[in-house]
Amino acid sequence: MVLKIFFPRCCNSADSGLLVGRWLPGQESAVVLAVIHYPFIPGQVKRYLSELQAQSQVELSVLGSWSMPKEGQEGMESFLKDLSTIFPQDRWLQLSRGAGRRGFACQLVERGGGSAQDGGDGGGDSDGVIFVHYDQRKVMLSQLHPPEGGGGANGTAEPSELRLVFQTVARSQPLFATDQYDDGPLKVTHWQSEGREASIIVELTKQASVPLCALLTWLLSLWTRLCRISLFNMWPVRFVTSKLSTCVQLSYRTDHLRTVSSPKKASDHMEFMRKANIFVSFFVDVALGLLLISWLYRANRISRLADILVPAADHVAKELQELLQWLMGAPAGLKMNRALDQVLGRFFLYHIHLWISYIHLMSPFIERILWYVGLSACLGLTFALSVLSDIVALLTFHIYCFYVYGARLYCLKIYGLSSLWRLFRGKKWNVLRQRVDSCSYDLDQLFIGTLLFTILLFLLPTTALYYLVFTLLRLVAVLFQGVIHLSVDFINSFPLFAMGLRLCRPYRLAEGVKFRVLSEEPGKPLHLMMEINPLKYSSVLQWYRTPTYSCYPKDSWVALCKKLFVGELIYPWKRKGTKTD
Amino acid sequence: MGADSGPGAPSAVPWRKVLYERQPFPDNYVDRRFLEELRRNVRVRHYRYWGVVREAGLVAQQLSCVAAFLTLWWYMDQSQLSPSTLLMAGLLFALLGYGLYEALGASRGGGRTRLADLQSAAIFLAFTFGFSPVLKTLTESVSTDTVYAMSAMMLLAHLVSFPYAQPSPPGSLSLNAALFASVCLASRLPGALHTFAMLTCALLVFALWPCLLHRLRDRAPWGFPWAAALVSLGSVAGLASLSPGGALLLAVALLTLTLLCPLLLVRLQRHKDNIHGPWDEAEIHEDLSHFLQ
Amino acid sequence: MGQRKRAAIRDSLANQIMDGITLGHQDSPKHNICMVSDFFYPNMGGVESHIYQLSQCLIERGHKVIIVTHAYGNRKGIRYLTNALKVYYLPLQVMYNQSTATTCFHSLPLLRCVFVRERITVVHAHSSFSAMAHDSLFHAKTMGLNTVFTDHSLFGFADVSSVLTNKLLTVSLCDTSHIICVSYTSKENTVLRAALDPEIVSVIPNAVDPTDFTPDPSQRDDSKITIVVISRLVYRKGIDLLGGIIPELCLKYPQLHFLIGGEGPKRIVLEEVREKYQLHDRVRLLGALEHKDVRNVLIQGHIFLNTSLTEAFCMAIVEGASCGLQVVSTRVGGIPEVLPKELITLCEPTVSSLCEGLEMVIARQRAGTVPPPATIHSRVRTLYTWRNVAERTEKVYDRVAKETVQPLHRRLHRLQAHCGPVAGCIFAFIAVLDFLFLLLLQWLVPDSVIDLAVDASGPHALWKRSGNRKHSV
Amino acid sequence: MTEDEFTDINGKAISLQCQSHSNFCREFTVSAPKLSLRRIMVYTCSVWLVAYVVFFFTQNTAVLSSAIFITLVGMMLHIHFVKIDHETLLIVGSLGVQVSSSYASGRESTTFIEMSKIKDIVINEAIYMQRVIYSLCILLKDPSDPGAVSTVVPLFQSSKPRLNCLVKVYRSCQEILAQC
Repeated sequence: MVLKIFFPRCCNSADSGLLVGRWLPGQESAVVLAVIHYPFIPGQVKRYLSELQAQSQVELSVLGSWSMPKEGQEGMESFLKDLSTIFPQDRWLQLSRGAGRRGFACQLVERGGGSAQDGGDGGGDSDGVIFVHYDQRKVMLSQLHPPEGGGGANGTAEPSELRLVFQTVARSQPLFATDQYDDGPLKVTHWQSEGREASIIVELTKQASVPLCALLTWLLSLWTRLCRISLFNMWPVRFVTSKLSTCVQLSYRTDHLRTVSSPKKASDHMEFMRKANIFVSFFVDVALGLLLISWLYRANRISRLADILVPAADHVAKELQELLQWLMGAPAGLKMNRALDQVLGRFFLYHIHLWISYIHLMSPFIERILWYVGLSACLGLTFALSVLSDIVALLTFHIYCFYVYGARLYCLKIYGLSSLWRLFRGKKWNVLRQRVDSCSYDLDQLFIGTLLFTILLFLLPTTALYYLVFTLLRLVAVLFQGVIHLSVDFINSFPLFAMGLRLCRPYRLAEGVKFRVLSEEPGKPLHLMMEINPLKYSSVLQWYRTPTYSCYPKDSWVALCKKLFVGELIYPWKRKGTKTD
Repeated sequence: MGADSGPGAPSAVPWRKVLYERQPFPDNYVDRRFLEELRRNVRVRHYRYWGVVREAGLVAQQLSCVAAFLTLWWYMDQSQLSPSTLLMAGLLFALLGYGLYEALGASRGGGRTRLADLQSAAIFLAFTFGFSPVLKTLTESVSTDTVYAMSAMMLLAHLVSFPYAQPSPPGSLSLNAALFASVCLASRLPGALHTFAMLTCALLVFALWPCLLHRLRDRAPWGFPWAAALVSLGSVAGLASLSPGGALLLAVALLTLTLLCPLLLVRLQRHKDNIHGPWDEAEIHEDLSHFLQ
Repeated sequence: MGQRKRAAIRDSLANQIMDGITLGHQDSPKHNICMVSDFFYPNMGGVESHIYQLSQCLIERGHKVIIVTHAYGNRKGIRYLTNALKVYYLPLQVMYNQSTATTCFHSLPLLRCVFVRERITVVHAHSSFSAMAHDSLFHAKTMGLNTVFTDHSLFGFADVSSVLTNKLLTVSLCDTSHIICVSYTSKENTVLRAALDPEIVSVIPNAVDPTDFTPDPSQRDDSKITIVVISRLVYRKGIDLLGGIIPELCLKYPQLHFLIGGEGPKRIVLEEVREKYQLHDRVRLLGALEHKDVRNVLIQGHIFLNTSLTEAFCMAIVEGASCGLQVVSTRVGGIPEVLPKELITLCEPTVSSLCEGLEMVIARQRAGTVPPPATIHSRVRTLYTWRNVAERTEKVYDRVAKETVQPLHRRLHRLQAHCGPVAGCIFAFIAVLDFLFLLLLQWLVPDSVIDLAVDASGPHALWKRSGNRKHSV
Repeated sequence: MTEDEFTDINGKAISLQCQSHSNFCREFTVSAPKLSLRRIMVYTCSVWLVAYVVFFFTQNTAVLSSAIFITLVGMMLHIHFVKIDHETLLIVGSLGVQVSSSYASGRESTTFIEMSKIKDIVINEAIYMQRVIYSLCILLKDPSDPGAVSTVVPLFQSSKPRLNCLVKVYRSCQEILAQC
């Protein structure tokens, strides 16, 4: 069996002393965390260790001795050898570094359970030892992916060796709190954090954030209670709010804020990252929103916008009217049924007429409305975008209506034709067996069926054309809304914080480790350098994307086309679940 | 047992066509009796010329029906025939036919009462009458050529898919195709009443006449050839009043169908070479559907 | 590397390259056989089990056998079955009824790679329904390998589709070295269809594993008489006849029960009959059966009924007889050749004739004059064994290996002379194209670059030898 | 440290470098031939030629500049994402296996698999691009069922060495795996 010793780089040139660390359970490996220098009092060392153990929940122990010969300390080796009797351990490591040499020498002294007999095989076995050097700071701060408890399947199995190493180093943070330059009873070498001053500021912010969070929580609870009033739970209100993307965005943001402002400390890494991501993206969102406001409310842009908006809607209605006139003629030389064409065209024209008068009724108030609505941007850019999407939806309501009428009519025709076509061939749909059976119809059934079939067939092109034109219009509107929704969703879910972390501190998010062979001297133990393998950007996105109500089209393109063909209503930008509840 | 056939010693044991016995012959042994069960032309039927002609008469009379219908439509389109005349004639023929039908049908199977027949007739008339204005405007914007082409296709489909073996009740596809064609044609006529008359006529020709003919063939076999001949002559005569050339063509077609085609069928039977043997898929000759009905 | 699949070539992997000493008997030449068919496990059926059992027995006799088929769903790549039987599941597109699409060319690169790396000497294709089998015959002839074809099915001559398929079969078999049929009727049929010299057609029947089908009279209920039917419920198996037999007999014999195993489009006929005559307690439809369950169903019955309308060999009646059942069957195809007269009652394929035959057997069953199941089993046990099949197939291989494969110009000549002026020329042209494609492939990837595969079975088998070594230790 | 010449499945020469750091730590490097200057020249010249022909007919200088841009970007992408210079397998007994491949641009992508997750290292047959080839694979244990294999990680995927090369690596790996 090969013995693996994880050795911090900072202790490479430490003075002689005791190795403090942990034997990994079930593995032939030891993690060295620090070196306690000579001179020390064994009792104090033991007490210090037990204190640390209570603090950090890591089974720290004295692993062995470390000798770094210098002038004037010739007798040290024999002394260090004797230390094993003071700190009774099953296994006792003796590491020594020759002066001016790169490699270490290692001796493992094993002791049988209870008996004081020395294992004699310690000396020659240096071939079976691997030194894995690691950077204590990076290992301590990095988070191995997939995070614990993240994957359900991995959570049950016992943690692997590397994970144990990472855990041990991360948990023994209290050990690293003692300063090298403190005048304590013990002198310890390990990684030292620098820049205390910055950490003071961090501490202050932490203190300040507590009442802020409390205030936010209170406000939120107030808001939630307001929302729960029974007036808002009535069916029409709920229906409308579930359709308005502003309201959806509002509830979504409320959820976010509640997560961020919860006074509980983040229990694990994922939750912490989630909070940080939400916080950062919220911050960026609001900043962008304020930027928008500062642009919008300067130089009278609002009123100009309002002046543009009404004529635009008017213009759209005019264009639609012209389109309908064109359809009522002989569009593109198509052979339409004149009577039906006239009926449909007049129906839609009347609709547009209604719409125009509605717009004109609204026009004096538009500027006011825009002014107030624009204020919503101070809640964030996403709100502004959602409001824009809603406005577009409201302004294109007539197109939606046309689409629905056209689709329903067309759908009815298609269904009728398909069943009559079966009758035409002398078949029928067997509901019980879910298949087409042959069937002998009566004469009168056949006669009437054929009559209807002929009528429907000759009227189909007219309906289909109306359906086609209005579906295309509808798709344009939907496309525009979809782009807005996508951008809102992007701002909501993009893990800005994690990306920034990956960019500036790549070691914080580790996908794994990689090893480099440091030295190879025959007869000497193998030295490996353990480096952190940072997470790929794509995996960062995958791990830390904030889950949103995703509004991408759920249907495949083929299914969408099929739906369009048979005339089913499509809501490509809406989640399916919202309609049912 | 070996794969090598070699000359092999003439064995005393005769070869048998069985697999369950190990025989002293190689696997690829070819016996004298190889392919002795091969049969040729087992199920060839020998046709009698006049029998085939009689059956072919049905095809000819269906063709003549279509021709007669088209002739009537032409007269209507040219306004040389008033819809009321056609309706009257139709009513007369319908009553006559119904009487004949009832007279021939000794036993009333299937439980259709006179009331049901009356109801069906009422439905036909009501729907046709109600829809005729709609039908009138249906093909307005479609060009005449398209309508003609569609009708021609549909009438052809009617002729192809007509169940000549058992014309009653008329097959769904053939009847529907004929009705579709007649709706297309009728919508070209000058007035709504014309449309109505034409559709009624189509119903008589394509739906009810085959039923009557079938019963005639069943109950009074002697009358069938006469009826067919009568229809054919009538249609040729009607067409002749429109265009003599067309009538000539129709007559030639009818003669080919009834006389020449059967002759060819009987003559060409001699050249048939069909291989049969034990490997053929057995055919189920019995009618197994009675177990399910 | 989408198709990687584990193929546990383990341990002494490299040893076989160093020392190639052959163990085992040297009495007859050993072949490297490649079985090709679209039909193989996990698909179930007669052809599939034929290929599997034959391969197992050939491996036992010391040959190297591999199987090539197309990928089934997720099962693609290379797998090993019992006794180191290596199966290549090649990623070829399935078109219809588990048969691959064919363009005559697209399968050449993969098949060539397989043939070269496995050092194949004989290509044995199965089933005329399998496009892959025909493709492989074509390519093997182009590559100069010996070819054998086994036909498992019968075909008529009457309709258009059979005229076309027969033409294709003529082309495919016209220069195949040897053809195997499963019954004499099948041989006559194949000789006629492909216009072959009957000398190169051998008859080797199918076999059943008699140990799988042992009788167990204790499982059946002697208070009633049970008729077992096990077949796919399709028109060709005469399910319409069965739909007529059931009501006739059930009305006559109140203690008669039917046990029907199998699945297919005609199931609806049986369900309708059952509904109409209220026979739910007496007619049990078991649905699709796995091969291992067949015996458990068979031993519950007294009479085995086969209503097929066409059949080349019919393994089902042998299985039924092996389980000790009285067999009643239609007299179609090769069925009369399969069982001796005392074990089978043959009827014409009509409802009345089948009912007559069944009534006769029922009367005998009641009178107790039928032989006991164990007697029938011992009679059937020795009739058809896979060892015998493998032995006879081996002789075909030996004979084929002695023949030389026709060079290209002779092949083209034969195609033109044998397959008619139009089809002959077309396929001669395709053969030339195939040859050119092969040359192109040989230039792109020379044979020397293709790694020879480690033998899993055969004289140089890695697994067998390691097994032997274990025994000797 | 030894270096041997082998060929890959297409018959091109590759070299296998075995480095034994200690008797339980070995490193295998399979190096593919370097990016040949001639091929780059051929590709670049052909693209430019096409661009010049287009330019000749359209008289639009944007075509030429875009051709230069495309070749430059294409080359960068090629050496950064496509062309793999050498692949390394570092196996350390009782610690794990590290697989890394370094691209022609110097970019390296590394994966380390712990020994506790590895079930075995085998030579596997696979169907690859109308060929059946051998490849060296690491079998990973299924964490829920230690007897089963959950994933197969193929090694030396870009330079596909032939069987004799794989056997050499395989034996070395098995020696180390057998020790622990």
